[in-house]
Amino acid sequence: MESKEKYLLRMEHVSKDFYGTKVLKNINISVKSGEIIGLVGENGAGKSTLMNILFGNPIIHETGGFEGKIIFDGKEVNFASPFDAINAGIGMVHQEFIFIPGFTAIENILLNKEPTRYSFFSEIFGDKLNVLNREEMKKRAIEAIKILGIELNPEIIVKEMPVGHKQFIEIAREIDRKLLKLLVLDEPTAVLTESEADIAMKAIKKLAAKGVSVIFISHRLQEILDSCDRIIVLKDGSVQKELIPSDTNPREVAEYMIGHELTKSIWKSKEIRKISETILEVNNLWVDMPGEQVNGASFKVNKGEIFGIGGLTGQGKLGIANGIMGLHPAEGEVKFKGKPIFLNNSKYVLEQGIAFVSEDRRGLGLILDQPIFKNITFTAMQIKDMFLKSLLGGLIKWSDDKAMFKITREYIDALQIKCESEKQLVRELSGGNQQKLCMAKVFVLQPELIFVSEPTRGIDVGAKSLVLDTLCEYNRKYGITIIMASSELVELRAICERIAIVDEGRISGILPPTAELVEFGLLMLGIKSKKRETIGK
Amino acid sequence: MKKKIQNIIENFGLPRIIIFLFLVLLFILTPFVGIRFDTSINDIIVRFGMNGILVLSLIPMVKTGCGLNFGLQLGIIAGILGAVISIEMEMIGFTGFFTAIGIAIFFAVIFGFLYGLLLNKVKGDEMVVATYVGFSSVSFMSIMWLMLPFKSPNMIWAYGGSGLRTTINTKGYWFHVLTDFLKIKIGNYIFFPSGTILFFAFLTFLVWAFFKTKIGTAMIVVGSNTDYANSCGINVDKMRSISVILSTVIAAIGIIVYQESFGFIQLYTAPLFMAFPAVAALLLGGATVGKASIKNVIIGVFLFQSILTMTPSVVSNIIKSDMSETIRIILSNGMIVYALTRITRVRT
Amino acid sequence: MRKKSLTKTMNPSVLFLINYAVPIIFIILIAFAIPLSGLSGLYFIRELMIRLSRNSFLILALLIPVMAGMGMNFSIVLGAMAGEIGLIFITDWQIVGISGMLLAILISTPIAVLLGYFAGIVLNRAKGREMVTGFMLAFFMNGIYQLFVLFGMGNIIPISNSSILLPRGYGIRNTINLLGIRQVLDKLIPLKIGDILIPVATFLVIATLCVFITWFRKTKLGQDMRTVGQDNEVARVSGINVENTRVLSIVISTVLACYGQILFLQNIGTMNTYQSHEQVGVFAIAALLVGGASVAKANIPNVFIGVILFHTMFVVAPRAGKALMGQAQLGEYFRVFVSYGVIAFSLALYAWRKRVEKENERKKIMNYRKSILAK
Amino acid sequence: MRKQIIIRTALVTALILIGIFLYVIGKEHKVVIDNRDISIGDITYSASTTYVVWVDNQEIGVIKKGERNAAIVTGVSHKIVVEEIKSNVLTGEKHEKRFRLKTNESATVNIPAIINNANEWIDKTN
Repeated sequence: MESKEKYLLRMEHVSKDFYGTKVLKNINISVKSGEIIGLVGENGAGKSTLMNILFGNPIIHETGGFEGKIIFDGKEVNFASPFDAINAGIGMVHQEFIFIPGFTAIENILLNKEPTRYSFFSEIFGDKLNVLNREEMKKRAIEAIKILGIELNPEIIVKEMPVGHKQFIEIAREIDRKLLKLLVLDEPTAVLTESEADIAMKAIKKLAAKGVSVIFISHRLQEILDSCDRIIVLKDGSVQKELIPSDTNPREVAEYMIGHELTKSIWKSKEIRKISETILEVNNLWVDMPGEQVNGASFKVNKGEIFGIGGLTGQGKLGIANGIMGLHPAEGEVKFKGKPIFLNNSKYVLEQGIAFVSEDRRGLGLILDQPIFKNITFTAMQIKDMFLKSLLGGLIKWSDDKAMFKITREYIDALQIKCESEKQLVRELSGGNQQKLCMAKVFVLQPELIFVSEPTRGIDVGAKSLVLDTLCEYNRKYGITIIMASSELVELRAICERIAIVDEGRISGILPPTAELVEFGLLMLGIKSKKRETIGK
Repeated sequence: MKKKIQNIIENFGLPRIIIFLFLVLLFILTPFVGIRFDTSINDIIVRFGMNGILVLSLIPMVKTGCGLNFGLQLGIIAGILGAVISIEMEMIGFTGFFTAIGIAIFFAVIFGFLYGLLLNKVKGDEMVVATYVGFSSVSFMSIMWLMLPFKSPNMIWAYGGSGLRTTINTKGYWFHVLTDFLKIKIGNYIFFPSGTILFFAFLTFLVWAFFKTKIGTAMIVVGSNTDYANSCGINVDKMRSISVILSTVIAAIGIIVYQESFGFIQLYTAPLFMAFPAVAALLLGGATVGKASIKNVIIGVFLFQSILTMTPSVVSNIIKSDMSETIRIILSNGMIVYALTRITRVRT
Repeated sequence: MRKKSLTKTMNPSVLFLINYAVPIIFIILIAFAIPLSGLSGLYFIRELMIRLSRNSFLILALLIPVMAGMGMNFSIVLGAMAGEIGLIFITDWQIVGISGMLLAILISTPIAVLLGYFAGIVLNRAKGREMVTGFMLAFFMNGIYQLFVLFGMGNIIPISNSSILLPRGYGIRNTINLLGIRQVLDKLIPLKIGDILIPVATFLVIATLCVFITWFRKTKLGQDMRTVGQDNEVARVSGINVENTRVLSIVISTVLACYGQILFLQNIGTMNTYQSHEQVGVFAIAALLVGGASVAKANIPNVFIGVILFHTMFVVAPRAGKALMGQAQLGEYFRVFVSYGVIAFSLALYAWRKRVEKENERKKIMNYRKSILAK
Repeated sequence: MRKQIIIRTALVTALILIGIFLYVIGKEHKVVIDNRDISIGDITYSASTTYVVWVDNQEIGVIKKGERNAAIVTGVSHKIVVEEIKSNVLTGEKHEKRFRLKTNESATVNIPAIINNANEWIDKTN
């Protein structure tokens, strides 16, 4: 054990719970000056909560603070706001761009920390009336860019820069802080090409060589292995393992991250059905869904199967369904039952017999301020002309409330939706019951294929299994093909016959549910082994 | 108990309660300042019938999330066109009235269609664009009233000059055809304009019924949650267009009923600010920028017209000067500002 | 069928035409109207000179909120009201000349600051709908102004000069004669070229304001406003007090509008107590938009181009209407139509372009991704 | 910080002072000019001829015997000049007087008193 004084940051026994749920358990992390720490972990492993605690994000205080100690630069700290953290010398580069597109690189790098020159009016109206010192701004921006080691004209308006350069602006902004001691990088390379990522990594190493410590969060395992001094693996809110890159390999990291399992498989179904007929064929699909972009995904789904799509958050597993359903701009070739279907047209896709249970239940799955029976029947009424009475020889299509009530009651019983009556407002239902409602809404349409996205997110355990069981039941009973995207590998492996893993917007491999857990992990982390056997080509 | 009261206040809305109490106070004061109670009631009922349909016309657009129709004047212009053309055609009585409505609907559909196209292009900024579309259409029509070749001596300036008069009398054509239809007289001072009220009720029923049909339902979906509507395959722009056309048509009918009851067709700049009182009445009835119902229309028109009728007479009698205009400005515009600052941004 | 992409690649000359549609239409209109009106060049220059000196200041007051992303500030009417209150007081006290005008400015400044602060807070509560709210707020405050001036003055606020009071003993008359300060600034530095009087001092004041605005853009506060104007959220996470900055922009605009109105009325020489301010916002905004500004971008040249184009139209329209149709009234209506129409058209054009640009931006990023990832 | 408070207070004070100053120098006063007989104490000065009057270098006009005229003046210190006129020709005989007016004061001046250099040629009223 080295002496404690050498550490720039020590987080000791840090624990945190949100409304009774422990999300961080007794975390101990130390960072030396000039050290690059790789922080890896699945979604929900606690990476972001940990960083929020470090930065004094208001969410932490609003939910009752945290346990444990943070010692930064020799002093115990508990930042009240991110600005305090920044003032203490901690910088953060976010995954999404935070800058003003219409400003020049200089203005963005020095955003709200512009050097100023004295002006007389500031005596009366305050410092805000000092004049910007443009020359000084330019000098500092150039300095920061120089450290990054890239060619970048600081006078260019950021909007007109190549996308790859935009990320550098943010890194440069943090570098510019004179007292920067610790830099947290949250997936900084996600939008960069390989060569750009290389430059960025080089810049980060240069920075570390100057004594700045770096916490590097990335899901690109190779990058982490190549550039970090130490790797900390988080799992389920605790530090699973600390590794030294030279002593480990991707497989080991993935194992620590995803975990071992004792039994080989948790697959529920007894038989592997023999299915050969293709119902959906997707070729080179591109979807422009913010935060879930799909970059040329291709796969085939067989008729009657339950097909799983897994992967880390933000890698595009949700984009596939949203793109095909016409909810976000999509390009590519999609064939349903051998026939090409038009993209970007929700109505057409619904009419073909494809339906969607969205991950955004409250946003686009339901109308919260309308009663249950309307929510269940709206789509069917619009797409299939159900629940309508024809008046005056078909001139007027009058809504048939009785038929609506009838079918609503059927589904309330079938899916065990807990509610006062079919007229209750959806807003008042629990998350699990809302999810069931979303499914009922889709079943009413009697589709041949259903996309289901994150069906168990945010609902309690009992409802979870009921939702999954219902999906299985409808699949078996009516032969509905189901394509389920989920962040929970466990549930994918419990009910899917094949599981595709998405990484950076593409299918990185398709595995059977019985495959080893670490195989899934490696696919998610972008480690592709040519030898690895995948099924279903 | 306390919670219950709080609930009632929340449901009914504080401004409405204040205005309601104020109204009660005014009614109590009437005998003391020497105003006849029954004539006041009569005024309110007549004004209710006059203005009800104009306020009702706002409903379809609010329901599809197009916001408050500050471009109501477009419908009014269609209505005026219908009215003046029917007079030009020398149509009298109910024939004239319904001819006016028929022609007005024709124009309203065309205007509404174009207006809808425009509003679909400016999603999120509908209200401010609508305001100026309303204003500019009124001023454009001012030019037209001067230039259109109307011939009827009852409408053009008596002393040479071309163009229509600023006010045209509907007497001799279809003045009070609705008001006097099945009119019930109660005592000397009160009469109940059954025709107007029935006509308002009929249109209200039509609007209610429309929202029970497939298209109507789709429109409600669009207004409640655009993303949901998209995911149901509903053509959002089309539904919005239909609602704009519908609003414009109802407004056109509304102004004809107004003229029928009022006795005059007001041209040129008169319709310029007609959207604001209608919007204010709806908001006073409890509507918000994103949500409105027929209940809001009825409560709103009643409260708003009562205030407008009662305040001037009572207050002027107390302070011996006419504050009605000032009160109207503060009340109606204040209500709109209040509503605009309270809304959460509608999803786009 | 729902169109998801607007992939029309904008060719630069088409883009230019769309961006400057309003000024281009105006130039064409004027080119037709000037010969029709049959006005002499000299008359024309004199009129333009007056209108430039009279209106520029008010329009310049609009620039700062645009910078802060709050669009066209329809609530400058509040500033105009503050200025008028100042003028009422100096008329009552019989303070004349330049000192009267300065005193009016001094009195109305705190009122304008207060009103601007109030407007700023209201507009902050209506984010995304600043323009329609500002517009309604102007109407609402007009009611309050009436209450104050028509019922409060002479009652609660002592007014001694009976010549500005209504015969009933309280409330201000419909028109107030501002003889005491009539054109005091315009004639402060006398300069006549031929027949035309040049209001040198007024132009100096306007020039000072231009310098101020240019300087203000370079201050930290100016930079903050630009940041807030471009992106509220980014501004907030980088530590800028967004709400405060927005309120300040409205306060500055309101105060400038107040001075602008005083400047305007000293040129006119009479004040319509209840109407002078009503159309201030509409005309100023229409002029600025005619000058090629948009809801998101407005600069000093826009102001002057706007005044020249818009007011040329104002001068020639009634004459042209008369020549064309034999009715001056037609021209009157036409210029009102143009003012409203310009605003409607520009706002609609801007809202539409904003959407197209957003889509294009996304498209660009998507194409970039495709180009680097599709191998 | 303290410096700022001092500067701001000074500024506000200065503005208030400027306001008062502007009020004083911009205030209008009415000056009535009489060409009438006047008795001050025991002495009576009688008006006998016609005069041209200038106030603050501004010509007020011709005031005949027994008539009065008024001038509106601005500010504090003022100058009045009277010159006799005979058969439409100025005689060149000028009399000049200076006077100061407080805020809210108006004044009546008497030409015969001025001509005779009487002490109480001006009567100031609030």
